[in-house]
Amino acid sequence: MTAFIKDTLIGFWSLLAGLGVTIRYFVKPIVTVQYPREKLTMSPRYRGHTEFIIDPETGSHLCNACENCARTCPSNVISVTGVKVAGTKKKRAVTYVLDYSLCSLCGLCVEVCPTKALKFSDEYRLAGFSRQDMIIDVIARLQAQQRALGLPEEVPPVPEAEEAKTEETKGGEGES
Amino acid sequence: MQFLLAEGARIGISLIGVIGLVSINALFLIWMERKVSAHIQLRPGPMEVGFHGALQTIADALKLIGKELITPEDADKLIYLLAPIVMFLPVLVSFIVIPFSPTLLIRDLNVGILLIFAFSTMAVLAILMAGWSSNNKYSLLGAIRSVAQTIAYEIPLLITAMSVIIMVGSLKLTDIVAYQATVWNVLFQPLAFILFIICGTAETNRAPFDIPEAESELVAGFHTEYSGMRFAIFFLAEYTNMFIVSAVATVLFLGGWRGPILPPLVWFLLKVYAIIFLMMWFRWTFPRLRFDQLITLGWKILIPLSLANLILTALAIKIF
Amino acid sequence: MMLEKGIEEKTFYLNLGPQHPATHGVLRVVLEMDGEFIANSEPIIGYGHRAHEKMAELRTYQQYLPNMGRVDYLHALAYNQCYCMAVEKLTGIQVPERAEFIRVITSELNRISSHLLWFGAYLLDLGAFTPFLYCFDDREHILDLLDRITGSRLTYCFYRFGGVPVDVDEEFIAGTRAFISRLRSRWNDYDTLVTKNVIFINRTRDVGIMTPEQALKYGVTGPNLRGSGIPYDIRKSEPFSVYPLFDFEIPLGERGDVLDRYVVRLQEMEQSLRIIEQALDKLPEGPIMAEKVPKRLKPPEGEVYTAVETARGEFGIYLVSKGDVKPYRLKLRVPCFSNLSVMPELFQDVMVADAVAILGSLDLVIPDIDR
Amino acid sequence: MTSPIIIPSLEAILGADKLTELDYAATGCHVRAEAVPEQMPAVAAAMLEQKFYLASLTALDLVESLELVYHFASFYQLCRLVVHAPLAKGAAAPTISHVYPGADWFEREVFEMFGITFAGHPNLKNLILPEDADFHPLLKDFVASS
Repeated sequence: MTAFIKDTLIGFWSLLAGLGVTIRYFVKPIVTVQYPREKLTMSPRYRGHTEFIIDPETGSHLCNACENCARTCPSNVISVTGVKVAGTKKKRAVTYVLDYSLCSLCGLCVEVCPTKALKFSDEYRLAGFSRQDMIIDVIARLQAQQRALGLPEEVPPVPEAEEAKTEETKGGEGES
Repeated sequence: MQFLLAEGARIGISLIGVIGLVSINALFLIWMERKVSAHIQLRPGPMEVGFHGALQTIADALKLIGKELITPEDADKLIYLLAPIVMFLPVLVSFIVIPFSPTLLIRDLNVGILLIFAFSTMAVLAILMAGWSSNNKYSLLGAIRSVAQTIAYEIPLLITAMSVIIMVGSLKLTDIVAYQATVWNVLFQPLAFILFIICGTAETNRAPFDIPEAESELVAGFHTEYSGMRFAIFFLAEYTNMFIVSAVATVLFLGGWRGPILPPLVWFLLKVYAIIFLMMWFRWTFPRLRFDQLITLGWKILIPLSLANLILTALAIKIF
Repeated sequence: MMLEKGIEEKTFYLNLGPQHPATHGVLRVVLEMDGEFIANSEPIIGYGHRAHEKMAELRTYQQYLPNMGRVDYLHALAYNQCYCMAVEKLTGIQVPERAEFIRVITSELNRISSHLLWFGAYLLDLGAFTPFLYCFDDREHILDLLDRITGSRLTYCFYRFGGVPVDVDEEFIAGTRAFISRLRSRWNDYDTLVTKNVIFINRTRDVGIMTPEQALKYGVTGPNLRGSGIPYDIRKSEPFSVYPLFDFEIPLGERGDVLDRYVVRLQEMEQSLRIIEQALDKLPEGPIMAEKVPKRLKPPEGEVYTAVETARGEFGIYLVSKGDVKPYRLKLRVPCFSNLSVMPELFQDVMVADAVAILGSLDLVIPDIDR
Repeated sequence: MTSPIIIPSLEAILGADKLTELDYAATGCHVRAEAVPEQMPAVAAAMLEQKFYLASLTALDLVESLELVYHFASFYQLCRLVVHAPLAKGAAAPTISHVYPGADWFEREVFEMFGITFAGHPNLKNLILPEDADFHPLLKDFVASS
């Protein structure tokens, strides 16, 4: 009997103690971020979709269309085509399109790039209305960035006399 | 003839007043619940519609009005339709006797407190009707739970109210308020007050006693199948029930409308909303009981305690 | 007929899931009910099957890395680590010590975040909403920390064969230390709000008792097993990575009920904090990536079994290589699979409310079961 | 080496030449045993007696034949045992689910993924795949569509 009364009192006290915790939090300031009004900065290693690094020397990208990234990608996100630039023996990317809806954010493409042409963008507003919205034209994005920086816009190189090896590109028109 | 007209006008005005009060009260309480829960959980709650989301509930109400009313195919249609009404009407009736202030009350019945308790019990009937007629196993389980646990909290609720009533010697709510002119009953009856709040929380089916709806177990319990306004009526009834239970607690224990400086109505509402805040605070703090545990709690703790309290009160009255 | 026999006693079937508030994921449990009591139960799984094992046979070793973040998304880094260890064992790659430390720190942080999420979601099952938000507040700090070095917040794909691709910085270390003291200051609130709460104790004590024999026969591992009092933790009993360098304890339960499993998890978070603290103190300098890891990995022929202790128990990878760039067979031994298979035994003659409490206490991640 | 404790009991069932001690650091297992599926219930019973649990049960498709692979481990000491049991295509293996109830689900998974039937299994139906699926995805001749 006494044990029962004791248990009841301890139980009742535990409830009051619990109420004490919640009322303490009730008067604490809130911790959530009111998203569209306040924004957080993305972490330095945030993995958004990839974009080209603008090379300070040339003001353009470094991609030589070796397709290492496209081959490494587990989900076939990347389609890249390149042509041999007239006068040099080097290849250069003409199109670089991501189907971001398939991306699993592993970051292998950036790691595998031999010319270190890729980086992660800090774009996080990635919702779209259709699958088409998920197709990202990295070259167009680069051009937009160049315009914003006042650099001369990237002009995709014209193929040499022989016809450029073109590959099937996925999706339709990209947007930035 | 003139008497009938006057009486008719009085009833009409009261009805409109009550329905208006019920709606505004529910809108306010839902907003308040959101804000209380939000701040307990370190977040701001609704902020977008109106000042600090004050109009959010109205937006939700409009949404609910616009929603399709679904009736399950194999439902017992008549009972299914009646259940929300059976839930809501008794709640309205209770407003007849609640004394908001010395002047603001519809009918000062001699058996006021009995009327409220009698009608509030009908909520269980409504829950049973809703759960049974939905033809949904979750709803049925919810309904059965509700019926099974009724006695566990109804009896101590009545007995604790009884200890106040034998002190006052009247079932009339205004008499009970008048009795507390100098000292509130809660000082004589602290245990009864605590028991009344616990049983009142169970009476309104709110956490930690929200066993008939227990969303993590029974999806939404007895109102799983209800949608649109029918669901909204259950919701409205729940919040109005909270108001009534708190109003009764205010009258029985906290001196009703009495208080210095401020007008009586303000005092009354302040006390009622303070008790409602307490109930919300419970909800956002405690886990839910299992339904047999509520019955155990009722029979092993609440009923003996309330009986002991009643006997002590009776003895005290006899002696002094 | 009915009247002659009196009221016929009948059981009925109740579907708990696949869409139900208490099943964290698309798990369906068919319950044969006798009133509020459960007579029989059968879990039905497979709604989230993504053929991870088949995918392994179609992808190169590197390409399979992101999959490991998606089997058990709550403790992704342990899975990531196990897969890397399996391949490293097969190819004989030595991982630098600093990389192992970073792995342990991040994996333990991830374990805490997994336990915190379980804690919150479990209280949600029991009808308490608020603790869920409190521990999400704490978990958010872990996600920020991990985001800082791994670049993502949930489906981490961070470890690589031979090490980790990114080194930790001072800010991460300082942030982790701040987090450790922050979380420690919260234990008291958690205890007062939940662990000592009389309603919580009544809901969990002596509910869903799992005996050590049942655990043995069903291969239950992890906190569920330790709640039954068996001190089996792969970090201790089969030391991998640099865990032997750290001093930590294995919390144990006594009765094997829901409350014990809860307490074990809560105490494990504190032990993880201890491991992280020691790892930060002892963090050696040095490279974070093994030298000469080929870009196109071709492990020699052979087979290997590696196991790690995840937040839910033993995760094992049985990897068979035939000397190709793709695995020949990769079997994922997932903890939740075995932990769920014991559930019908625990569901014998309990009420629906208890069933929800037991189901939650097993800490299931459904995609982990379905793979 | 911690392995000898289980070797005597297994030798009695399988014969000494069927057991090999493995390099734990390279393979993650201490002992490898070769068995025929018919011996598995006896092996399982022996392992349960030694308080080992069934860590994993799976199969390998070796194109010409199949192979069942059992992994046992212990809660109480560091010892992992892998048992390989070759099986002809189309043949049935005896169940061990009466010894280890936990093997029930593992066997159902092997059944649906590889098409191996387990004789004596109480409830051999698809576990993860849809109930009416009649294909076996983990066989090498199953081609994934994308």
